[in-house]
Amino acid sequence: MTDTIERRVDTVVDELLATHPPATTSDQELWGAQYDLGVAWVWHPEGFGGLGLPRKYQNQVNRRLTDAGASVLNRYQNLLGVGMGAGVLAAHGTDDQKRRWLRPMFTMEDMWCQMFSEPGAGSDVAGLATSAVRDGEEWVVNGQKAWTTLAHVAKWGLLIARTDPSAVKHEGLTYFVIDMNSEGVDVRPLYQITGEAEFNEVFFNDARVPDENRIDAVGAGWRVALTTLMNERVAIGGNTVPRGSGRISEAIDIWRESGEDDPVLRDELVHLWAEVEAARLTAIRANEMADAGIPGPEGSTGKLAWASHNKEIASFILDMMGLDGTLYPGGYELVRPTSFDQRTPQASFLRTRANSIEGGTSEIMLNILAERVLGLPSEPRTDKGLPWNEVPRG
Amino acid sequence: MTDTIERRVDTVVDELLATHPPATTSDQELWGAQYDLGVAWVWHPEGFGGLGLPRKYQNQVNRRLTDAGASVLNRYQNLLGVGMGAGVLAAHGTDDQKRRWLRPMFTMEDMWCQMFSEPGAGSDVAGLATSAVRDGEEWVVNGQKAWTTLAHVAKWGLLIARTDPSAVKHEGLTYFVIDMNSEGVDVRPLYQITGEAEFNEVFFNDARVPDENRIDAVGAGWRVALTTLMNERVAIGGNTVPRGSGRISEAIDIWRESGEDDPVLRDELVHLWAEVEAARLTAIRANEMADAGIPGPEGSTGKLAWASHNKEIASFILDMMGLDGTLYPGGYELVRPTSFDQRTPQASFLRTRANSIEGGTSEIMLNILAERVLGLPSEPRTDKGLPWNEVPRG
Amino acid sequence: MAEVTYAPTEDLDLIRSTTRQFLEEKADLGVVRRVMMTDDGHDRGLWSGFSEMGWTGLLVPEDYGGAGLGYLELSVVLDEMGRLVTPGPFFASAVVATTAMIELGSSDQQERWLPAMASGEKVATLGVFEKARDWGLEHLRTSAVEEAGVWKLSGTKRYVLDGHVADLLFVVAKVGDGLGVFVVEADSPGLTVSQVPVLDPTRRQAVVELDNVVAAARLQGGSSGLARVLRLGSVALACEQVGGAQRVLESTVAYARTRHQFGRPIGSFQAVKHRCAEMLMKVEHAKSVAYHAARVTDDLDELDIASPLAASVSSEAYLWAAGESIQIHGGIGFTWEHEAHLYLKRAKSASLLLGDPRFHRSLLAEALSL
Amino acid sequence: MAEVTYAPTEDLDLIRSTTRQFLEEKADLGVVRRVMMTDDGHDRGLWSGFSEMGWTGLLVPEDYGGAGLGYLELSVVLDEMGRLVTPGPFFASAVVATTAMIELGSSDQQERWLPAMASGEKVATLGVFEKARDWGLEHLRTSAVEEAGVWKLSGTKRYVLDGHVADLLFVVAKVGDGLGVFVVEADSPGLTVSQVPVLDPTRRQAVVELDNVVAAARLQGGSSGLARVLRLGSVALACEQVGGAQRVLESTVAYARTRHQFGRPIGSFQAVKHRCAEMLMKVEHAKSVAYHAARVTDDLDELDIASPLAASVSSEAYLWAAGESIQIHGGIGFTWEHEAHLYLKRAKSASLLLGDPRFHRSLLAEALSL
Repeated sequence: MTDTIERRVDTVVDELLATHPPATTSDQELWGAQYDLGVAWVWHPEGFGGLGLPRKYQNQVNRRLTDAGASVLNRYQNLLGVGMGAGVLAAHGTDDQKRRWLRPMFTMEDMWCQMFSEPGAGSDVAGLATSAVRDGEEWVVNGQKAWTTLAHVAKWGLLIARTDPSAVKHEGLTYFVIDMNSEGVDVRPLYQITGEAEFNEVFFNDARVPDENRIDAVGAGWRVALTTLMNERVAIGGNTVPRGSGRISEAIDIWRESGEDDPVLRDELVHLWAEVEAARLTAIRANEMADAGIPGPEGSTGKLAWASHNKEIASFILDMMGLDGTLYPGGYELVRPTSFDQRTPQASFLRTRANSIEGGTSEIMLNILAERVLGLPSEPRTDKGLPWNEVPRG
Repeated sequence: MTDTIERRVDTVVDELLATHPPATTSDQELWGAQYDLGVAWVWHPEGFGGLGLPRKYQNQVNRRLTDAGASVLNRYQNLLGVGMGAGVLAAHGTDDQKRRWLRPMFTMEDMWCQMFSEPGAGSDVAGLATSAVRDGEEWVVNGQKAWTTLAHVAKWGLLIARTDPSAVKHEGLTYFVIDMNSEGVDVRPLYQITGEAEFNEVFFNDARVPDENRIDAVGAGWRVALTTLMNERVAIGGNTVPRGSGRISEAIDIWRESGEDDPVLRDELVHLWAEVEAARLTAIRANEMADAGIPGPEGSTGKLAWASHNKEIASFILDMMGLDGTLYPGGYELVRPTSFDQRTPQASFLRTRANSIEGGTSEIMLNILAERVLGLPSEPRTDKGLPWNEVPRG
Repeated sequence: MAEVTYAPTEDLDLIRSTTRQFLEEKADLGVVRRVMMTDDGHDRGLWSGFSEMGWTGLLVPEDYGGAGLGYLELSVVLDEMGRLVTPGPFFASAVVATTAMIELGSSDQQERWLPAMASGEKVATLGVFEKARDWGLEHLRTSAVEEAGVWKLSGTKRYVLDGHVADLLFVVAKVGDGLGVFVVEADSPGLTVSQVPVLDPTRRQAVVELDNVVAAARLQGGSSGLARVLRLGSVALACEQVGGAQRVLESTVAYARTRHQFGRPIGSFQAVKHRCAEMLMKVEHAKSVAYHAARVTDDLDELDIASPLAASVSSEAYLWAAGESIQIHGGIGFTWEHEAHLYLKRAKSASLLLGDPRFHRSLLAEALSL
Repeated sequence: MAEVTYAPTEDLDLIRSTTRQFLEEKADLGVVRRVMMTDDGHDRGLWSGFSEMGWTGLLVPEDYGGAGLGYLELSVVLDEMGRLVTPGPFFASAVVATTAMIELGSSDQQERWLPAMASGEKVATLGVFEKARDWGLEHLRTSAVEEAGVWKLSGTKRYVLDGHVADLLFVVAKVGDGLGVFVVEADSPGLTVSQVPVLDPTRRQAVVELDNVVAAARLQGGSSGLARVLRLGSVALACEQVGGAQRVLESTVAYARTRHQFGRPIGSFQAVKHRCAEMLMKVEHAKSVAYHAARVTDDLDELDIASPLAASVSSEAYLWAAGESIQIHGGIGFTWEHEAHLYLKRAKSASLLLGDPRFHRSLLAEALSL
């Protein structure tokens, strides 16, 4: 059975590579053909970039394309589209919407961004105050979003807005796709403590969205948003990497280069290495258990551990560097960075502070672990059932 | 002004020592005379062991008595009486009650104990379920108290009991002094994780207390109890000691004896020493500020720091001892200990676990610091205003 | 490193369920408390039960009457035993001493001693440590000299697990500059074994004095072989520790769910709730390193990493969890009647028996050449 | 050790209130941000304001135009400056360099240089470190040789605080096996000073290269005198750190009181509330050690304990508080616009400038002969 599917996938990929040899085909062309042949998202229905196959076969496709020298960068460079938006459209979009948006998304003709958080980047949905008011066949959007990556290059934005302030906070939300170039949409860089603007703020001033761009029902916004949130959290921490990779490898390199042999530093370094390795093995074990159908708590522990380890290691690295840790090569510039791969240890020390905030604060992750995994009771909720516009905010 | 008082105190002490030379006087006799002369608790009114002077002059008295070779052990051996009970009686007792109890308390003819906590040793007053029901001129007590020191030798017990289950939890309590030898009072040792029974459980089975033994009004029990609680918490941690004394000195002795020179252990030891010293200096500074009339947070930080340092150091000591830390000289015996001065490091490791629970858990102490000192809002209270018998318990 | 899988197989699940069932029926905490208060801390009835279950011979090759299973299977049994702080010489005899004989014994020696050890008829233990923090065995003084073909041992071994109930002592002694492991029968002249009181009364210790004691045999291999035995022992101990840690987590969470303060279950307060979540995370991490180590015992290089990794992480996680469990339980957790102290004592003791976490991290540093 | 009192006197309260008022008017965080983004990070207007307040000469004896005050008074000014992460060379010049000249300068040298330093006319700094973790000065290479009565220096000094705006550099160099401290005028031939970008843009650094530079003078005293200067510098830095830590505590608590999530102020959640309480405790502890150290600077033996104690405890408390402050603020605390990062950068940098907490603990271990 599996074999037949694998063979079928191989045949399709063979055809793709035969008709569009990577060497002589532009990425965009190849991605278009990949979509048309249904191996963009193999689990999507036919006609929408898929073949209705189990998700895992996508790895086979990607592996073969990479081996053949074809680019799969669209999955990363247009992450919020290919990685998240596509999932939302597949799960909640109409066929028209899928037809309209999926292909140019996959070919990277259209870049996508996601506009969920708002200033103060709260953990509480009640923090979402951006409003959308119906006006005939359109919605009029006002408000402000924050922490949106790629908004300055995106053509389309996934937007969650409050359409019924008198409903309880989760229910008054609706999900839209907004044209980022439309009137009244203003994207500004959001500078962070490194001076870089990795993210944007987006201001809506009577921006208009046609109702046909609404995803799923009015008031269904939260349910739709969860689809993306979940993908986001699993994306962080949960994935398995080789031993000693990531930030701990930086620490070890610096230790070796420095020629340090201070026993106190060594014990701390090994301590950190051990904790990271324990978390790494936990992720591997959890994935295996998941494959074996035994659900585990790893989803949240991974993100928690990843965040605290990153922060500890980044700070410890500066200690190992001693007075060099007080320098800041390159200095501070308020700029939109082009790449983050080459952050200095000092910049990483600053950047990692956000790891325990972005994609779910560690406090929220602990709540999730305690309540969903351990079954501990939730806090008494003073805002339960309150209409959103009566919940104390600020 | 001060000088006149000092001189007056000196004169009284001179008289006491002249009429009752410590060398030839029994402790009890001397204490009796000390009471009669008003230098037992100088801040008490005359006739009740005091002279109505500021509290601080008691130190002068004690110093002079100690110098003269007189014993002040009653302050420690009958701590719950002389240290706490006396305060309660002075603040809330009738003159008859003071006349009846204070002198034999001070002379140690009568030992005292305090019965506040109940099984589960909760932080919540709602945990107090021991009831006292009025029957003519008597009260009938039923229930169980826990964590009471000296109950097995005490003649009198300070008892807080619930006299109105339908009142909100703080208001239905009344304070009594109960004869520990009366019918229906059963004192049993409460064995702790060291095997020692430092504390007792006290069971009340229709035990009777005459109404004349009630302290302050019916329903005023909580207010009265606070008087003792406060004394208790200040007693722990708040007092100032010489540098490097206490548990950290044990750690340093063991380090030196062991001849260890492991740099990792050394750094941890110095780290602990530094934290303890910082807490010690904080206590000194806070006392000074208090004397200068500048109130500080120290009361609670002292107890918090004391508890966590004790636990950390006691555990670290066993690490320094290595495999000797896995031994337990003397073994476990279920006994009522006679003295705690000579606990082994291993026994201390076990005993210190309670430091962050007894006299206010660290969690409660953090709440107090945050709410009373930093002015942070309290948790939403689901039990506010509920009659005690409707508050979920267990 | 060979491909390792962590998802439990049907076989392992079966071992776990039968082990748990047996222990809950025959060795629940009530039994543990009874045995814990006996003079020698060793219940023969329970021991023969272990033998009937095939645990005493779990590691022993079938040729010598054992089950011929490995550390993977053993890890599950130890996990369950840690869960109920099972008392007695299982770890000393069926794990450490048996491992020593399997790793270092000649086929003749194995044939001579393993069957009795497998059946549980003879309890064995390894006498290795002498000084309190000499887990690296750099300052051993007990020495062996060969006279006319027989080895004679003199010196004092401390911290010998269950030495007071052992029929066989495998004694580590200096041979010239190297080390040797010698088999000593408990009834040998010149041998004095005295039990000493210990922090964890479910795992006893003895001091073993040897005055010119004639060894029954010398096992093969010296320091390196012995080091491997200790690495394996640390793996086994880690598996036992995670069982205890898991139980501590469960009992703490159960208490936090039901115990009310201020009209709410205490588990609804973040001070308690978040600590329970951290406990879960630490316990999961400890399981991961212990289970991993139990799966790579045949890979010498990987074992040098996996063993100290498991030992240091599991020791810290278990001790922290056992301590926080008492805090969350409050006063009741400080009483002799409550189970919490059994786990605190086991956790602290286990974190020192074969090396404290710092020592294991120093081994790890070596293995990683840091 | 002499009797020490901690309760602030009227004089100290006055210094504090005038300092706070001046800084809040002339150097609030808006000003700090502006200066922080300038090329040299040194605002002359602000500097002359410091001079008018008498701060640049606070430690300088009255004979040389200073206020003739001590570390006790200085500690209050630094406390307030730490509170507003005051930028510029105050710490480098008015504290460390001035202390060096007072401790090591002859009366002639003091008469020659202190007045200009006291008035703020000349900015001075101490060039001491060369290698990243050589806080113990065991691997210095910069050397001084005497030729015909003049000292010539060659080598490279790194991490020189505000060296790029200094008129006077007090350079530590090897003299044979010992160390000497030399006065070098900024315009000396062979001297190259280049600013380097730093983590904490409110306190700049330069690399100072010396190629046969003629020193204007050699100060008295060698390693031990220099060690005392660094001890005193650490005390001063600790006082500055507690000021920053206190501000972090206050802003964090204020935010936790007003910021709502889930219909409640976040400060009502124990996860936040208890961390604020821990922050209070750590800050109080840091104040205690810093204030203590500032009061015992004349007691040499006690200073050897009090200085590393203050440095290690204050550094850890400040860094922890600054980090947790960002966590409690959430996303907003990660923005450039918010003040939180100013304190995080100052805290991390200060925890390394004169030795990391481990180094200071090693000094403490020596002082306690542990």
